[in-house]
Amino acid sequence: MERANIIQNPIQNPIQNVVRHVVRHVKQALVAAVWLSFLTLPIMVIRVDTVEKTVTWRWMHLAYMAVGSFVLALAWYAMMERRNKSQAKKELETVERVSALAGMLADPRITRPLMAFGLLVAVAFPWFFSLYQTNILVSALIYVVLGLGLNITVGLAGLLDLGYVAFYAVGAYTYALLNHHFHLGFWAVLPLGAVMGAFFGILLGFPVLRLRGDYLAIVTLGFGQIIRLVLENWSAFSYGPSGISNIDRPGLFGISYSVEQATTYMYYIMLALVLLTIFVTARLKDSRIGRAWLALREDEIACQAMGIDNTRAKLMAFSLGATLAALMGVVFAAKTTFINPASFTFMESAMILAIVVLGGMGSVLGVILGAFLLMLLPEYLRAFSEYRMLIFGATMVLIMVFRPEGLVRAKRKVYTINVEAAG
Amino acid sequence: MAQNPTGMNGQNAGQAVLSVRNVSMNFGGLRALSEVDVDVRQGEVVALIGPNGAGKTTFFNCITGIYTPSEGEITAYPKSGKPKRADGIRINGMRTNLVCELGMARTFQNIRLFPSMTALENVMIGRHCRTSTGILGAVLRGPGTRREEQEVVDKSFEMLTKVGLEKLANEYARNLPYGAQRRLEIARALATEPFLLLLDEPAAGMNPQETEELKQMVIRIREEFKVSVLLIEHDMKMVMSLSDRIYVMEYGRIISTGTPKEVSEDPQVIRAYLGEDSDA
Amino acid sequence: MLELKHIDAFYGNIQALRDVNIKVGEGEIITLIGANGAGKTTTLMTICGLVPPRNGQVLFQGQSLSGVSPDKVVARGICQVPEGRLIFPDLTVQENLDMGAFLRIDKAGIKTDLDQVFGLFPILLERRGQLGGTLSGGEQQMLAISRALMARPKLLLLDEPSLGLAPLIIRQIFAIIKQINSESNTTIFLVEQNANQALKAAHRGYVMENGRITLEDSCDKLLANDEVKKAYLGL
Amino acid sequence: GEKKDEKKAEAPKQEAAAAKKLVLGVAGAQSGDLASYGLPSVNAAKLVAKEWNAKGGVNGMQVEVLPMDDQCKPELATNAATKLVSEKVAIVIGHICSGATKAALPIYKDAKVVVMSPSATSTELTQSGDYPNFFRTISYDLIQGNAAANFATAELKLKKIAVIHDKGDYGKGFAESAKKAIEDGKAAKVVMFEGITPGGVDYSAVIQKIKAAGADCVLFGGYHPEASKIVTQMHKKNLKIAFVSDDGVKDDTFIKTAGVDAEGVYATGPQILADNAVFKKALADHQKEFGSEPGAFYSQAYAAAQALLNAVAKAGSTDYDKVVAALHSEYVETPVGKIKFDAKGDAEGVSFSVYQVKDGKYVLVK
Amino acid sequence: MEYFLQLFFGGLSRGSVYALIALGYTMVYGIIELINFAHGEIYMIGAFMGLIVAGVLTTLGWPVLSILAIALVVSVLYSAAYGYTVEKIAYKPLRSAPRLAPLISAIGMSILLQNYIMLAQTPDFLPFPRLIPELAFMDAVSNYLGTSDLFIIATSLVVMIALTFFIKFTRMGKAMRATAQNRKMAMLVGVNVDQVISVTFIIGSSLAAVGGVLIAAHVGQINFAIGFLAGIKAFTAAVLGGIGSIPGAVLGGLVLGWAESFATGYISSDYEDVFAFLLLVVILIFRPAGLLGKQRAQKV
Ligand SMILES: Nc1ncnc2c1ncn2[C@@H]1O[C@H](COP(=O)(O)OP(=O)(O)OP(=O)(O)O)[C@@H](O)[C@H]1O
Ligand SMILES: Nc1ncnc2c1ncn2[C@@H]1O[C@H](COP(=O)(O)OP(=O)(O)OP(=O)(O)O)[C@@H](O)[C@H]1O
Ligand SMILES: [Mg+2]
Ligand SMILES: [Mg+2]
Repeated sequence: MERANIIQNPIQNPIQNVVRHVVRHVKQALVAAVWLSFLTLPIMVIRVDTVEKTVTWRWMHLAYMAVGSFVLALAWYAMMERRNKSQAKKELETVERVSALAGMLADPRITRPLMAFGLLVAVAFPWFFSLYQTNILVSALIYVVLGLGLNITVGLAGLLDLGYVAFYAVGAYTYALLNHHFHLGFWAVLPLGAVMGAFFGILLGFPVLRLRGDYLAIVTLGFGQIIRLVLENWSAFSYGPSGISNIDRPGLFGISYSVEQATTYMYYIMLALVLLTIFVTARLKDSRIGRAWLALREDEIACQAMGIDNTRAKLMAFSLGATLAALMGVVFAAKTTFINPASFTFMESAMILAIVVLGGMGSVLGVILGAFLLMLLPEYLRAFSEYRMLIFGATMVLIMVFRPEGLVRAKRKVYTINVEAAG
Repeated sequence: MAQNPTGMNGQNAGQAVLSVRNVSMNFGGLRALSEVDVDVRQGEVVALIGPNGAGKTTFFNCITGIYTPSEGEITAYPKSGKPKRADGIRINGMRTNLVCELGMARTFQNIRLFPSMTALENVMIGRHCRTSTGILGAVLRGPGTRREEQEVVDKSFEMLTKVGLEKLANEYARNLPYGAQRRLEIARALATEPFLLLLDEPAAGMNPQETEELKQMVIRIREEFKVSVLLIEHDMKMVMSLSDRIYVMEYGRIISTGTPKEVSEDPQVIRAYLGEDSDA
Repeated sequence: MLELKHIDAFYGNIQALRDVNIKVGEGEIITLIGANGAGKTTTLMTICGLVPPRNGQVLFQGQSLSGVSPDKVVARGICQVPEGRLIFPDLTVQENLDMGAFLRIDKAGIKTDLDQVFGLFPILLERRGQLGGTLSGGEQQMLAISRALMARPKLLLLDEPSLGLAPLIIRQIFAIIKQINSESNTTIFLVEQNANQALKAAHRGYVMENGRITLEDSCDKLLANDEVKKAYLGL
Repeated sequence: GEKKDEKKAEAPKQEAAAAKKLVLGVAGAQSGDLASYGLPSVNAAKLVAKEWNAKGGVNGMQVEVLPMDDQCKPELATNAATKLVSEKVAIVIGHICSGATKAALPIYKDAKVVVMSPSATSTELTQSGDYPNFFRTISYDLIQGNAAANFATAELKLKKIAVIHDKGDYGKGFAESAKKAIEDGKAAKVVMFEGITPGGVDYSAVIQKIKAAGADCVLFGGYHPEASKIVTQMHKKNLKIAFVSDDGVKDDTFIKTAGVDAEGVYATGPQILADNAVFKKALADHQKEFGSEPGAFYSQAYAAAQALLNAVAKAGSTDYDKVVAALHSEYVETPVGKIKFDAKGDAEGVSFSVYQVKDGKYVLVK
Repeated sequence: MEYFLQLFFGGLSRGSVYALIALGYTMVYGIIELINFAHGEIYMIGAFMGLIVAGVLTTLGWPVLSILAIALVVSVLYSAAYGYTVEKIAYKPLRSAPRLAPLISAIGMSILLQNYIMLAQTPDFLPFPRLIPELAFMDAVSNYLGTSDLFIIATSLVVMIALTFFIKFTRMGKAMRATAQNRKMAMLVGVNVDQVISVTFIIGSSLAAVGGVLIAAHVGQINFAIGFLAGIKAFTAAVLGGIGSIPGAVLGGLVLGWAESFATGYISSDYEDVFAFLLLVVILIFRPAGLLGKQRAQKV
């Protein structure tokens, strides 16, 4: 059916054409609405109480569902058609199709001022917006770095890590415990946290990195769970589920300050860390190591036959990702001033992964957008209160369906050579 | 021998670079290699031929560390290398990347390029084991790193030129025609600065014209880089005119060895492999 | 039997086929030769519906194949030995062959064909229980050809069947091609690099360059054609 | 474009509106797997607000309930807290989990927001004295744990007690307090102290272990879903010993899910006098408004809403000091009794008792 | 010894719960190599459908066994429909997308379905009627095994055997295996790949529904979030046994169940999951394709 759409009869009068399309979409949407209403009927309409043996019928829900799904289905089909068309068009276009926007983004004359402006806005942000806005932005920035870190592991080296949050926990507990027991300050622990992250990355990575694909995924997921469970159960060490509170915020020459000031300060720290991370990842990506990762993703056997030490390259990616996660863990502990194992669940790993994939694997801008979207969307959806997570889940599906490569398609720097000049 | 264009005689070409003694390889009950002895000497082109399923690719896999042979000794004699070991290095079961680092680089029967990297980048991967920038170097990108990167690009491009792919340097590997992909694999292997080049059916999927070009290319490369070549190939025209010596394998055993002429007249080889009216 | 009319096909933005016209008669063996990257494989893919043509039409026994999904094309009696062999790696040799006969229901016929295939390639019988993925390159090629034969197609598309095979086997393969063509009247569309052999086996031939058909003639004439000699026969 | 939208969302209009409106924040898990503990408090707040609004509001201001989800996660709790602070909300019910509460409290404290939790039982929240702005309508781990331990050892005279918890901050906090109380009391022995995996389908292994340990009592810290699974499976494995648990189990849903197996189970909880009119009304209102039984911590949340609104009414404004003073001094009738708050923020006047399931109902034993 | 046997049977019944869910998981994974995070949600929806049917029929006063049968049937039908629809919406458009895209879409779907049930029904735990009648002869061994345990063990074994036969010997089963290994070539031998994938989802979801109803009846309560943990455990079991292997899923489930049971019994239930996951890691290090999984035939 979809294939038939592409071959269109050019002689048709455009109005007729539109009408025909609309009619077809309406028909499709009607079918979909009937199907979805049928599907949701029992769960939307019936509520039972098996103890009191009563049944409540809520027929109105069916009506809402029918109307709602009709509207949604109509939008779905319209969007689907656009998606298929644009894919067909993409096929038609010339070499390395770049959209107008992407083209602009590739031009340094436009990107430089844009970046400068972005930076300016970023720097000025806390002065114009409320504590809340700054606070959630700090959260989002933390996830930007987490996303960039996981992007090294998953996006660059192709190692699916579903337990990434374990390293985040390592960082957070490193700071929390050192601060709690020895009153070490944020700045002292920050590098220590990074070291711990790298250490754990290597420790966990070593035995498992020879596993392939999804087997690696489940083992990392397992490691993530193990670390959380240990933190939960080993109360003598980690204070268990009740967590560690009153963690010090980052010190500022011994000045004491309010929550609002602290958030602003945190914001600037994060801004700097984000810039640093972007710089580091960009450099790595365009280096000998980045190339090896890329090759590793494509064909491991060929890689090894060409003299690349697979284990070493993977370990590097794994522990670099871990280092960044641990670094963020330290920041996180300092920001919330309280941590417990509830922050380090599998869902958190899944969200960070979603940031990377939704944003566009391998793309720095994509990861930033992904982090902002996934972290800020639930916040801005607060107005929808109970429907918030429903909409959130649906958004994730929709973005993936309509932008399977992520919001920003990764454009890696392709090594090219001026053939004429060199030859 | 008219076919031997370099005039380099197999017998006195130099010392051995690879010596394989008594190597066997079992897959479950299947004995894919059985007491194989093969020698390759400096500067030689040695061909390994035999019916399908004889064990030729398996032999390559054993030499390059992809499989560990069940029995036997494989010894390599790298011409340089940091600790120069004239008496050879035992390489059974050595990790594949170390074998490559030692100086034995291969191509694959089923092409294994990095499809979404450009031709140039594919060759640059070959340079990986001859360069050393670490994480810190990559992030700081000091002058040393930049020099190394430049050198990688230059050398890689040079390799592409050697195999005649300079025009296609910026194409993605997946978009290259089949023949170009085969040559790209050779360039990538050359970039690792090997002393022994292992080619697994390089002419498969090429028409006679292209095969001829390929042959010339191998000859040039052998001259220029002073490499030895071990070659698996079913195109007899190419094998006979290119190689100094030939090993014939059947059911995992070497059934015949000698100069192309000797081998092509061996009745056993004719029966098992070439067929009676061998005009191929 | 098969007719390609004004086919244009694309990979993304690369045009692989330009206005290709090919006609195959019932019971014919035709061959398509051309340099690497000429578009031979793509031609076969458009016939099977794996690369739908952007313009033009494929007619099979008078019916259009446009918009017909690949599995339905197979159901109509077209079968392909694809480039790269595409063996099911975790199925045994036997199971791979069974998959070839996926659409058939005549148990007895399948059995005889199986015996016939094992007769053609005894090594496959030896390797019957081995996983397809662990076969040697040549064995896989034999398996791919056998698998296609198991489908008993009306039209058999062969993409470089001689690739990676020993000289002895290559001769055998071309003999088999002629044999199944004459015995079961299977129409054959042969894509080959080994132009010499292919032109000897086939009735008519097409030459493709850069996605265009540049020559079309009977095989004898093509074998005698100077340009063909120079470019494809290596003479 | 993002930045502009934020600017629009940034609402100075809210302040103007706040003059006529009293916003009551309700923070807690309202989505995710712990939603069932947080959503009842939203309902409770809505019902109390409705009641006040019907009477003309608090000091003439209509009460508006503003739910804030934190999924019981510390970082989301800080986001929720800063959101409420940014919206100039002065009184908040929440948070549900102790961890989230601990993360959020510094922010409220800094902004002088009065916070009252219906369910955060971590002892240190009030007893540390760190948070003068924090109150709660539920008794804390130490008290609950002591009460349960005392009951088991002194009243039931049980000697070998297996203390089990669900690894959560609520359950484990309770269990640890109880364990300490038993060990300090010396009348009985803790033969086992272990956490089970919440959400598990099968607890037979731990039950066999309890059996093997020869325990004569299970003291469970956690919520009703796990509790009902454990008692059911205990009975299936013919382990019929006393089961003593906490407020999270003293919930009608427990009796429903555990059915006959619930019979005889003890749970501690605030004493609800049979003739507590507010309690009855709260239940009836919920049934009327939402058509269902209220869930966990509903009474405590209802009480918190009443206490907060009452304090604002008595204080005459939302001024922090006045509200706090009113909370410490003014008694208010709630489903959990007639309460005011002590110097540390814990509810006074909640009499604490032990209940037992008899004939499908919790009845007072002590 | 008695203690050991108790733990053994406890692990057996727990493991067969995991196995029952893992069977559907492993099927879907086997065909499209997608870690289907929404599988747990289909299981949960199956349980809810069972609850609704049981609730309605109980008010009508039907006998328990017929309620169980009808609840199973309706729940299988509906869950299959859900599975089918989820595949059409969230996975099918992503067939040619990068590998991780459907994974994220699956996570999104899982969040969506959880919240849909939470809003349409209730966030609370709901008591699930005891649909599985107690068999009198089981009383003697009730210390080890209950009737519902027996039911679940039997069901997973029957399903395992049926599925193994289905995959091995039926046309559709063959088509599934071919599709799993090489989608393009499967088309070229005449397999309707879309249909095969749909059928796979339908079967996988039906199994989830059977699991949902039986396990809910065994445990006695459900809520919207039960699918998540079940999904993780089933995934772990499937990997442990070797993804794509039907007997592997059952074995993996049982091994996981035993690991947890014995860890609780002899060490501490605090760390039961830690041991389960450690076991997973150790097994995968020594058998990188799981207990019964075949190392993908790879030749270079
Ligand atoms: N991993 C494996 N497991 C089992 N058998 C294998 C494996 N690898 C190769 N074989 C078998 O070993 C034999 C030798 O295979 P090999 O690939 O070395 O043959 P070859 O000489 O390269 O043949 P060709 O010319 O067809 O490529 C074949 O019969 C093959 O089936
Ligand atoms: N998947 C693909 N994506 C992009 N371009 C492709 C793809 N497959 C083939 N091409 C391009 O299409 C053109 C025709 O390729 P095709 O495979 O049909 O050639 P061929 O004649 O079969 O060559 P060969 O003899 O090497 O098999 C080539 O230029 C090739 O680079
Ligand atoms: Mg081979
Ligand atoms: Mg081709």
